[in-house]
Amino acid sequence: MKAITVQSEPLDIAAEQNAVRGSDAGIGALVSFVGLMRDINDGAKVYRMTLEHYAGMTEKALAVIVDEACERWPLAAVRIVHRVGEMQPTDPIVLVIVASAHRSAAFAACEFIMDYLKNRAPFWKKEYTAEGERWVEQRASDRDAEGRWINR
Amino acid sequence: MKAITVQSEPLDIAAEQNAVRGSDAGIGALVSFVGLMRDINDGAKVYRMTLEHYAGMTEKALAVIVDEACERWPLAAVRIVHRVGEMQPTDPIVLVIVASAHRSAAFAACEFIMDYLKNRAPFWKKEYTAEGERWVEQRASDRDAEGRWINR
Amino acid sequence: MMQIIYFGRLREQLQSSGEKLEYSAKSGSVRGLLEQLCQRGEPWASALDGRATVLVAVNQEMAGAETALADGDEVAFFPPVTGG
Amino acid sequence: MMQIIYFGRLREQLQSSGEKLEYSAKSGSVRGLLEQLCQRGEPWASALDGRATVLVAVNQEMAGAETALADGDEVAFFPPVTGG
Repeated sequence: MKAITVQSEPLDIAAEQNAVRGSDAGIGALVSFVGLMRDINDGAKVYRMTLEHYAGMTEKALAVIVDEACERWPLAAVRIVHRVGEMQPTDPIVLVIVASAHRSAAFAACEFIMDYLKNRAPFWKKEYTAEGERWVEQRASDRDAEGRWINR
Repeated sequence: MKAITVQSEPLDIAAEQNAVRGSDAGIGALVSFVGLMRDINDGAKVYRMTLEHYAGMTEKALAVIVDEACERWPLAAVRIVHRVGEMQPTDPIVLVIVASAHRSAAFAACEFIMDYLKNRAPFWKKEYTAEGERWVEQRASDRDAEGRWINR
Repeated sequence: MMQIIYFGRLREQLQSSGEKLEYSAKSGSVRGLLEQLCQRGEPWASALDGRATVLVAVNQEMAGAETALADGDEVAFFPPVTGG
Repeated sequence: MMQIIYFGRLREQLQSSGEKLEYSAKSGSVRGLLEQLCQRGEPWASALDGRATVLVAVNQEMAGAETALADGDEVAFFPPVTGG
């Protein structure tokens, strides 16, 4: 299973995990990452957020990321769900689920996918704070995190 | 939140994840590991399994593992639920949930906890196959995985 | 014709989510297209002149300044991505 | 008195989940206790003589052959763990 969805509806984490597990008794490890909206960013209280994306390219970019993970590790399933539109603090923004026979592949692939997604998938966040609205700047740590994988 | 449970009841993964997330708007990353029973191990079809543990020591050993993770990384919450008793293929055996402001700490701590748990927590698995019952042997890869953390 | 698209901060700076542009030899590469756009003056010059990081995708794949362009291409300009 | 406990494969080999044992100077360390148990002959000798990996916990904490024992201690012997 390789499946990617970009949606404005809230994420149903439990339903997605159950769908990935299915009845595949060869899966020994399921690693899930949930990225959640925080109420503080760069020192300012954030009230809400709008997530914009490049429809069409987003799905292609995520498919490339998933294919690359499947080439590097023996995976049984990969599922990505990314939310777009209006969000509030504590809302899940992104869900990445990776299933494999053993845990080391599942952990590595899940982190790899998130590191790539942060650098390669065309999403942009705009935050609303007491001082007004602002576009979120890319973190240097996200650029560095992707660099880790290039020579592995 | 630091919480550890050893139980014979099936794991309720969604309920545990929701409890960890709670309403803490400082959590930006939630990494969950689910270890599932596979139907094939060491080349043999496995029909069911009994997981035995050392009641009392188990909880203490897991608390030590959690405390060590909290010293190494800035974590908002750690939850471990380990099942014991009778299990069938596709049943979840263990759930480790780690929450943090950022994903790198959550991924690292979750994998660290699993590597330690595999080597330090007093659980023993007995499998039932067509050829009869057998105790599961420790994997060399689990001993190696723990070694990774010692000098970090 | 080429379809040009702007996202995020760029869309707001240019007050445009995109435009159709006649294909010409001058816009035969991403670099050429950028020069053409900047020559319009403000707000294009400030938004696209390289003082801020601008990324580009051609036909929905990440590209660079030297990427060749052809008639009918979809070219998107945007700031560094911040999803997840 | 010391409380001795056996788990997993060891419990089955010894057909015992544990026993109470009089504390003596001879069992003043894990190594001493192991020697004392092995001197009983089979199945103790085979199960505990070191050909198979046997782990030990004293008062529910991982310990080693040189760990000192005191009256009242809880000493558990078991094979390598396989949880998770």
